[in-house]
Amino acid sequence: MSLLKVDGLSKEFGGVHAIEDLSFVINPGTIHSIIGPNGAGKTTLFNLITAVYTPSCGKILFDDKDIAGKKPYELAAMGMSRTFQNLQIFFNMPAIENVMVGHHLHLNRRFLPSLLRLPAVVRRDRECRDYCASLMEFVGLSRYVGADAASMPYGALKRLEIARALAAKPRLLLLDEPAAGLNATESREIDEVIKKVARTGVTVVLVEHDMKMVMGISDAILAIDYGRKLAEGTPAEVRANPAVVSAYLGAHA
Amino acid sequence: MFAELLQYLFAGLTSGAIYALAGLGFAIIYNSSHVINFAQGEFIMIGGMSTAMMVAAGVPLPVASLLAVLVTMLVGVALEKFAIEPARNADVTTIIIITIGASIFLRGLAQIVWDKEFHSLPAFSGETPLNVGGATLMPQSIWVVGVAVVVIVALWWFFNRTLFGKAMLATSFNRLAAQLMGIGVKKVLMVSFALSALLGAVGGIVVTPITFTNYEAGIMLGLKGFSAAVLGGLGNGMGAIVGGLAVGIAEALASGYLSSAYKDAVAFVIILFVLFFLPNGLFGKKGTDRV
Amino acid sequence: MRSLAKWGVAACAVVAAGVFAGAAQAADTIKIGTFLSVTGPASFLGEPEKKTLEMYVERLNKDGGVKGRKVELVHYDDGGAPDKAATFAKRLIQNDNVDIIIGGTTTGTSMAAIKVVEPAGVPFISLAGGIDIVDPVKKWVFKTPHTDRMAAEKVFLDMKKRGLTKIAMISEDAGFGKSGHDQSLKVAGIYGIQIVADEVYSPKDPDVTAQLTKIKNAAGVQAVFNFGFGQGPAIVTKNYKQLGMSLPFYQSHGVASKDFIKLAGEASEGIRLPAAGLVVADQLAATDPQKPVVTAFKKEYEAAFKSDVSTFAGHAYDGLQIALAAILRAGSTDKEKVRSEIEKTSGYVGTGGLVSMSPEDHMGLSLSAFRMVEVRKGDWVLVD
Amino acid sequence: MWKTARIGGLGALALILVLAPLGFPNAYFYDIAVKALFNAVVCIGLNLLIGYGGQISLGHAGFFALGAYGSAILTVTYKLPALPAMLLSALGVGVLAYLIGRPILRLKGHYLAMATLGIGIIIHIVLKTESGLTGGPDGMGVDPFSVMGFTMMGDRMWYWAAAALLVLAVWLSLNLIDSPVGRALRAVHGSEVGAEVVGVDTSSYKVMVFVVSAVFASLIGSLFAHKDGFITPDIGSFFRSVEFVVMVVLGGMASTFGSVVGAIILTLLPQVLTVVEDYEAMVFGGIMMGTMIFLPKGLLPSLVAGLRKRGGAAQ
Repeated sequence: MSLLKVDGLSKEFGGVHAIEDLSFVINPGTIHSIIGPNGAGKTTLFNLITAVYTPSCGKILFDDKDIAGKKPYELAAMGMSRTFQNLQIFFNMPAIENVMVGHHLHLNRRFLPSLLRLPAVVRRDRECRDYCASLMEFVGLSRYVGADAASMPYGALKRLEIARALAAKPRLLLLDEPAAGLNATESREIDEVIKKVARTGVTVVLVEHDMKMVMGISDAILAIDYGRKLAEGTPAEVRANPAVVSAYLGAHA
Repeated sequence: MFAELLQYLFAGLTSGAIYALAGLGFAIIYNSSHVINFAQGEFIMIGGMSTAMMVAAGVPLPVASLLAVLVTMLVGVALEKFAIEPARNADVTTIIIITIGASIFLRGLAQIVWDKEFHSLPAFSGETPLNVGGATLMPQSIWVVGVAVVVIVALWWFFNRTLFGKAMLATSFNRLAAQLMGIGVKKVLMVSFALSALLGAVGGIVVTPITFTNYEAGIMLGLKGFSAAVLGGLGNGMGAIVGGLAVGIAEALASGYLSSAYKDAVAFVIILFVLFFLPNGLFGKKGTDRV
Repeated sequence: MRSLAKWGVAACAVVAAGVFAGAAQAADTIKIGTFLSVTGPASFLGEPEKKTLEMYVERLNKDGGVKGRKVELVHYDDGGAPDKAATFAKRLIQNDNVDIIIGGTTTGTSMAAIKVVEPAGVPFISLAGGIDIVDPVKKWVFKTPHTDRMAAEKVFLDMKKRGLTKIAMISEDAGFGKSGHDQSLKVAGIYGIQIVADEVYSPKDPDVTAQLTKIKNAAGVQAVFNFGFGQGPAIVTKNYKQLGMSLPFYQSHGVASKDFIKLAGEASEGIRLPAAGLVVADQLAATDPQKPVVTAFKKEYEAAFKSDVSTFAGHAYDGLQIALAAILRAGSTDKEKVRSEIEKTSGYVGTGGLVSMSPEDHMGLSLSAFRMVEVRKGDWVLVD
Repeated sequence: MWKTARIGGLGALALILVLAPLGFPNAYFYDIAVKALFNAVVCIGLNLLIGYGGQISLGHAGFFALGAYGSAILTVTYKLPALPAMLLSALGVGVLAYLIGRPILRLKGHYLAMATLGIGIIIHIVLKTESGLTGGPDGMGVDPFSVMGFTMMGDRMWYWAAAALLVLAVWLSLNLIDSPVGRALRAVHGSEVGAEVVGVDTSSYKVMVFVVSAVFASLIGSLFAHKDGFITPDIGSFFRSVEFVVMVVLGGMASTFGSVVGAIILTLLPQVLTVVEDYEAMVFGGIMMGTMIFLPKGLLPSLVAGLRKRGGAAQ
């Protein structure tokens, strides 16, 4: 059974096809990477899967359920969570609270208990804070537990988004270029974090430019260009695919 | 029946052209800085008041107009230099409060420098109404519409045909990139304030024979101008014109066919309705958040 | 933290300096409190009112005050906001310990202040037109201007004389016009006037031809009556002319100042309106008891401020004179005594007319205080 | 950290409120104080929307006025007791805010400013025009506030009521902010899409806080009507809406105590500025501009940051 099934997906922006007739399947428990040159439509694809954008046509099934008409927060409740290429950090909040927002679905969200600060809410919040601190530790941010998000360096913010996404306890985690803008050491560390996440049983979908990283950690790779599928398969298969090679050579030439 | 409708349209045209001129000023500043300048109405007031006061003191109208435009531009540049520029990186709401503070300040200043009475200017081309299809229109209304048209053409030329104008547009799209290309963002900001002050002053002068002016005249014009600019889509000059005319005509038709007591409310309901379907106004760029 | 405290103390000192400024005066001065709409939409009413009070208080003190007691004027600007007016009334009474209050440019500000003045028991002379201020009679509240109802009555009387019975109303939707409009509807029937069209406009509308077109096309309209003040009526007047409307056109007393004629220009020719004797001071008959009063006031005001006198300035003048006369008669500033003396004001000839108050009438003006004037050749001409 | 700020702040506020009357020589001071505290409560609600939720409303005086008129009409015309009238008005305003909020809170920035401004002005126009119900522009009288035979009379009594209400409002606001609901709200301000993808129903939270802030304004509007005894549509004008926003921003966005400071300062300022007479508007506008230029984060946050900096330097 597949966790995510994309079928004949297309997205147009003012007549331009960002994604065109794309179909693929993601199985549970894998690390799945999506690669492609700049402007190939990777981020658009993420935005479609997470319902930030609405498809022009095609279908997306998460857990065999059609997500058409669902809002991103509803998908989050179904077990899908993500990070962003352009950081979407809550800069007006402390780092730990960024992660705590991620845990939102698992807290008492009713208005009155919050307003009256009922003991149960306070207790649960304290547990949540501890849990989120442990998540920050998990992604290697233990020294930022008391920090304000606005004061953290870029690399740390990337991990903060991962911690926030994990706090939602997703089954499917989509990471949009988690290593972009990071130096080699930081990239390696992120690499480790992703593997650790996958080991906990979370299915990871990755958009990434860092080929070394992609080839190293992926179970499967989907290569796209101009919104269309170029190749699909294991890292070795995709690496050997002539279309992929030429797209990359072309893009880099 | 038709004459009646035509008369309503003329009434709307007169008010609408005034709102459009006010709205254009908002559009220019928004375009280059993404600042909404709530003191825009005060530019109009200063233009009208200083002209009226000088004319009353015996200065010929053309000279008085020119001086008034200069005075208003000076105020605009000073506002940018001393109030907007130092707060350039502040939050949108903070800047809104600064410009509202500026509008209160300028009103306070005007009531001291001048007075609290209403002032007028003679109509530029007399007060004999023109008869068109059984409806009447004052020549001054045509002046207002004409000035609005000239201004929009001039602005179009400036933003699309001159290097500096293009630079200003570029700044509005991407401040950093503009800076990298050697465009002085500060200069662009200052010019945009000077420009919209100029526009305000010109507007103030042409509308004074119709609406009169006093130190508080800018309040209403500021509000309607903002409405016009938002309805048209912020930062879009043509949008501001269309928005202004739409508000003016909606008000006139509402007082003609519905209820004059609720004409302003009708105009706002229409704006709300438009925003409901077009959250970026009639001609606003439909931005997709890039995430 | 210490600097915070320092700032706090400094801030308190500033507040106290501002607020106590009035409180530390010699005890035997007569303190007259006033709150007026010197800014805001009614500023061109409030401004002359304030100037008048200041000028006459200063003059009074130069001449030795009231029975040797200096008069002190404590003024606040309410900006036309009723809740601010109420607060300032409270400040005048509680903090400045004024003996009497003259003020309240608009009906709204006056009504709000009444809520403060009545329980505190301080004589209050309002300068606003609304009939609600003195009807029903409130123990401590008086007013000097004619009511809007009287203005409507005077206009309807004139219409009736000219045989005009079906009229259209166009009124401003702010306080003065709205209240005038409502009063007009109430009394129209008494004079056999039928209102067949009824339109409103906002004080700052640039154009009201739409409303006037509707009136123009309404069947059977014989005259038009505009209730409003400020620039609105001038715009209505210009638009009236623009549409080529030639029906008899009436304005309210709200435009009884030269400024209106200046703004509306030629379009104002032939307009009729009820006004106090003040605006036609030099045309009053030599035998008219009002003549010396209004001529003198007009001369003094125009000499002092180099601008045309307005009836609003006259309201303030009348208020001050009535108050001072009452204090003189009472022989003290005891509030109850002053109040009952104001109530006994009788035969006072002011700029607004002959004032004779009573426990049942805290305004004391009759319809005869209004004159019907018409604009001819850019000036007011007395027609009735 | 949070805990000390909460309890320390609330305690300090309560202490100041208790001690302040020692410096009040007469009823006028109480009157001003009550108005300041009323405004503070409205601003606390508005701050939840603007400062924490990152939305804007230039029409909140409209809700304030609806609360005031709701109470006035229900008690004077329909002879309802004051408390149910107040709650009923608040309920009505809450429902209205919900119905309006759903569509307009999709708008962003200046477009939202325009929409809320429009709502405020429409409310103002209705109050002005429907004079049969509201007394028109010249306003209507309102009876004193009484509950079960006990009548609120005099500025002193109102002061203690307003002070208690403010402490309650601050407490509720602090509670809300530091709760799952409040965090979600702040996250909406930080990044809507960021909040959305981890399960925050952003549009519902925006509507919720809009409703809450409108209800705050309505409740205070009701009390204000009873206290002043006379209301005009003026209390719902655009300028009043702006005044509320200025209080929030000047005091410091996303700072509950900042809103209190802002409301108090802006209520007192016109009373102090009477000394400059004709220059009042100029000075007032100048202070507004100056504060925002030099302390763009608002008075309280800037002050706290300044103290922290100095404290840090001293260590």
